[in-house]
Amino acid sequence: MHIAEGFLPPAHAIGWTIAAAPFVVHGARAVAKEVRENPESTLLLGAAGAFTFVLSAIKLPSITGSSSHPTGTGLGAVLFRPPVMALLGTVVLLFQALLLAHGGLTTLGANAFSMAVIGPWAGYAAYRLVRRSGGGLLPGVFAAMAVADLATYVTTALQLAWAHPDAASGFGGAAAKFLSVFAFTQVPLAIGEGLLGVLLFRVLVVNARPELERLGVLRRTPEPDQAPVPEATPGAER
Amino acid sequence: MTGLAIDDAAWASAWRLRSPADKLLLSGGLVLAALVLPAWPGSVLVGLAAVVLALGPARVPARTFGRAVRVPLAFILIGALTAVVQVGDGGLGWAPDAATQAGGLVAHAVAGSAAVLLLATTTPMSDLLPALHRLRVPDAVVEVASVTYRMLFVLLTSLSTIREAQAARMGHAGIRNSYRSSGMLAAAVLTRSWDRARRLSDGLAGRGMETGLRVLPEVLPSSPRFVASTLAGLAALVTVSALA
Amino acid sequence: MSHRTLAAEGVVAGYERGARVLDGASLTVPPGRRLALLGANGSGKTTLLRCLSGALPPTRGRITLDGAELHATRTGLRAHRQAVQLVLQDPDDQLFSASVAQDVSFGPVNLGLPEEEVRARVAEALELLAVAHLAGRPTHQLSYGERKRVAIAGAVAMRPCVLMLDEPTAGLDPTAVGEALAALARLQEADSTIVMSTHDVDLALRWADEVAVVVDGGVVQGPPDVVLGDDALLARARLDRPWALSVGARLQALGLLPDGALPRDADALLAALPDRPGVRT
Amino acid sequence: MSHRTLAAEGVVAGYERGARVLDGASLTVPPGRRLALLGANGSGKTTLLRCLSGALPPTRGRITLDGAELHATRTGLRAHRQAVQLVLQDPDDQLFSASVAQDVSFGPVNLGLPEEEVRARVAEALELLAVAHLAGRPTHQLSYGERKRVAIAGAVAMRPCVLMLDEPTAGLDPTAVGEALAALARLQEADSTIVMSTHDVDLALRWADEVAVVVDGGVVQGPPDVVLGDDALLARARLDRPWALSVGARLQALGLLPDGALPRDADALLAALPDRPGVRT
Repeated sequence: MHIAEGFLPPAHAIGWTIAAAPFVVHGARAVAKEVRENPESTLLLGAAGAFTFVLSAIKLPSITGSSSHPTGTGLGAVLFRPPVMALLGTVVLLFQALLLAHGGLTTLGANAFSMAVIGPWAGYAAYRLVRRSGGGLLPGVFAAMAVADLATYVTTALQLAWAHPDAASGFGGAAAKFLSVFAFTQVPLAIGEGLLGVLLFRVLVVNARPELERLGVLRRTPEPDQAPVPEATPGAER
Repeated sequence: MTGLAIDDAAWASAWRLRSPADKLLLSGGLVLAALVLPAWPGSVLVGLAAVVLALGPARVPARTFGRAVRVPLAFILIGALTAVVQVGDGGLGWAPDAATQAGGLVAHAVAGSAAVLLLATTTPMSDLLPALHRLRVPDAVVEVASVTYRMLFVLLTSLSTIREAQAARMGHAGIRNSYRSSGMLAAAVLTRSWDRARRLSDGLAGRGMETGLRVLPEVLPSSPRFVASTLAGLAALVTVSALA
Repeated sequence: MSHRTLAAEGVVAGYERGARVLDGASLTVPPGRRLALLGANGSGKTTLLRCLSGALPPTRGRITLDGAELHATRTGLRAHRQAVQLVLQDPDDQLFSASVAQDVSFGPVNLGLPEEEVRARVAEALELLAVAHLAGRPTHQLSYGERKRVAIAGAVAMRPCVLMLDEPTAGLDPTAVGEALAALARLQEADSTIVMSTHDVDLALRWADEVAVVVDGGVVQGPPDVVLGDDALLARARLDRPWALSVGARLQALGLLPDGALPRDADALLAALPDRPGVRT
Repeated sequence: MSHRTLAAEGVVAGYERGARVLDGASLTVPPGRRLALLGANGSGKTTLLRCLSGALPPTRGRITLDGAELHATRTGLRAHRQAVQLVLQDPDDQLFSASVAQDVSFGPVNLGLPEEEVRARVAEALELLAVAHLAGRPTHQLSYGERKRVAIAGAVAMRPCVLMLDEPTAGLDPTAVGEALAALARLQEADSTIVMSTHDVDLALRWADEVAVVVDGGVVQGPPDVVLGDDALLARARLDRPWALSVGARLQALGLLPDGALPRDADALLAALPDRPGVRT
């Protein structure tokens, strides 16, 4: 759920841009530092951005009949950490605005604040909480993705309510309206996305264990189940 | 076949070789005008200008433009409707000036969206990203975004092909199957993205990549006439709106 | 797996760079036989296969199975996919499960079959493709040729009447091509109809009972030696003439080969040639 | 672009399924000529090319250029890459930019050349590969064959002395293969040494000045008709004998072809055969 171009008054558009900026700048610095130390990570980060964009093109059937698309910010937060997601998420929002007509340019700040900042941080917090309280990887991923989605949707609804307060009951009434209108699509989506994350990780832990270890999602297994393969042998011929 | 219609239009647009800065000035000006000028006649004129320019001189296919404008429409209509419903003590009702308010909101949003779309359908992403560099975005970020742009088409192709292969084996018959398949699909595309990145970094190392993805910048010179007409047009828009 | 007749009638589908890819293509897949679908890159082979498999609904024209038109509804596609399976060119687009056996079971599980039935089908498919020894291996550890055969096994486990393969030999070395063709021969004995797309005219001549050339948005279908001997058609289709036909025709003219059908590959040609000079006149 | 001699000496490299891929491979690339590197899938063709290009430092043995050993240091690799370029099989592994012209400029820019020089090289490379008309098109709208040629242009713009191509014809139809070979011929005229890996023995026989077969971790190198006529070697390497050699040898024995070198493809064979019976004895 992206706020469309022109839907926020100028003061709000500017305000949210200022609010999101420190997080995005922090993410940009983190990315620049990573790339300086490790030039190949340009390609890995670009791939991560492309995946986040493409993930939102997966259609999730929902129980209510309408289908919706995952946001992927919770997954990104688990895999790449929230600071990096603040930047990648903003890049993806820019791409969505210009390649898909989802969202807008003056509303980019507001959308970045809800989807690239609040969503990933809330999702990551939920993930850490579940993991620290002894929950496994899969419950953690479910929590991360569902919470990231819910947090994004709640933030967006509040942003809209603030911009367009109810004529009679002000911000509170408007918040109730926006929260309930978009709940029809967003609450099932959050659950659906959490499930998707679980299914995805079930495949990933088998097929991409080394990558998950490199990203710190899985701890390195002391005794690998296959014969040790030296680093420099990706030369599988095709 | 996984081409994105807006992207295809941008590459085929008659304005493809115009300076991105010129187009940014025009679209940016229109976006701001749509936002700050009164809905009538400001937003309406902005919307008209964006549509006429896109379909006229920029020769964007009307079908592509029309479809793209429709994308945010559901959000705009539901959002505007929600905004003007009033929650009072006696339940729901219309806000006092509901029609005007909703009309204004829709006009601002549709005009703004059309103005953004004018930029999107005439300027490929790869022309816009170098502009970020001039806005003092770090090179590393611009390069990451460029790789994202190139790779998303590779991954979109994988996504649609794998999904088709799953559907052929009944992977999307019924909600249960479909969820299971979507999880596998996402995992396959994610591992594919890592594999792609690793192989691309091997491939580029062979071409001498050491610090960054530096390439020869494309020279798209600014047109003084285009800039002058843009400024004149925007001024006219503001004047008409102020007089009305 | 009884024989059923799959056909395309006047199919218009696909747009690329402003032109229709297929523009009135008609094709009848001969039941129980081997059809090679030939065409240059971009000619529309894959588009036609996708239409035949139900993945791409044609803009105009129709796809029929035993004369009944395929409708792109949920139930229509469901029935069609049980009868017709398409194996894509890149096996990585088709393998998405963790292990080989799991991947091959994907289709049968989705069909809602009972567990023993799924097991039986997986075992049978792995056996037919000679990859049973790989069952427990993760798919990403397989070689390219192995992955190709596992991808075919995944389609075979659906027990289709018509199995279509997009460029099954592309990227394989001669030995792997031989193994793939042997597997397809076993499948055909198991009562399937097989369609293979390729741009290798020599392979098509050697393998197929019938060939179809996709050219200028349409299809020209017929016996291999007739269609692949039509130089005008081949030039339009941007294909070469199979060497065996060119060389064979000359040797027939020289009286070195008996009249009638020409040999289709090097082995057959050598067998038909005399061993010593002057034996035949 | 003067001729330089690239060689591998006793190279040990790559591990797959617990075994060494290359185990003492030696190869000398003949300067100014066309070398076809043959081998089955998984034989180590790509590993050898990666060693020769400097991408993969061998565990043992050495890579030399005009006798000087390549050291895997930053400066050593930089100098090597100016002389030796490898084009990978999958063009998407090498194309990172959305714009064709910008992608081709990447190598020359990395060489630190001045802007006009970069522009000139990009224009020249696009011209040589016959893709100048694609310069303004986005990479993601190109067909597979077009992307392959743009990837080659990216390497050519580096003006390497030795250009190596991993399976440049894989997945291309006959016409596209012809175009690719024509582009390689133009390059060789422009004074390059060209190495092409393939498992198409017929293509190797037709195209190469010299062939090298990668087998059992080593390399056997020699003239095409000798190496590709060695049935024991081909069997070990899981390759077929080129049909032109088999058929040609028989026709020579039948007295239909003159003694000496055998024709290398169908056109040459037909030209060498008599038109009517009984002309030659």
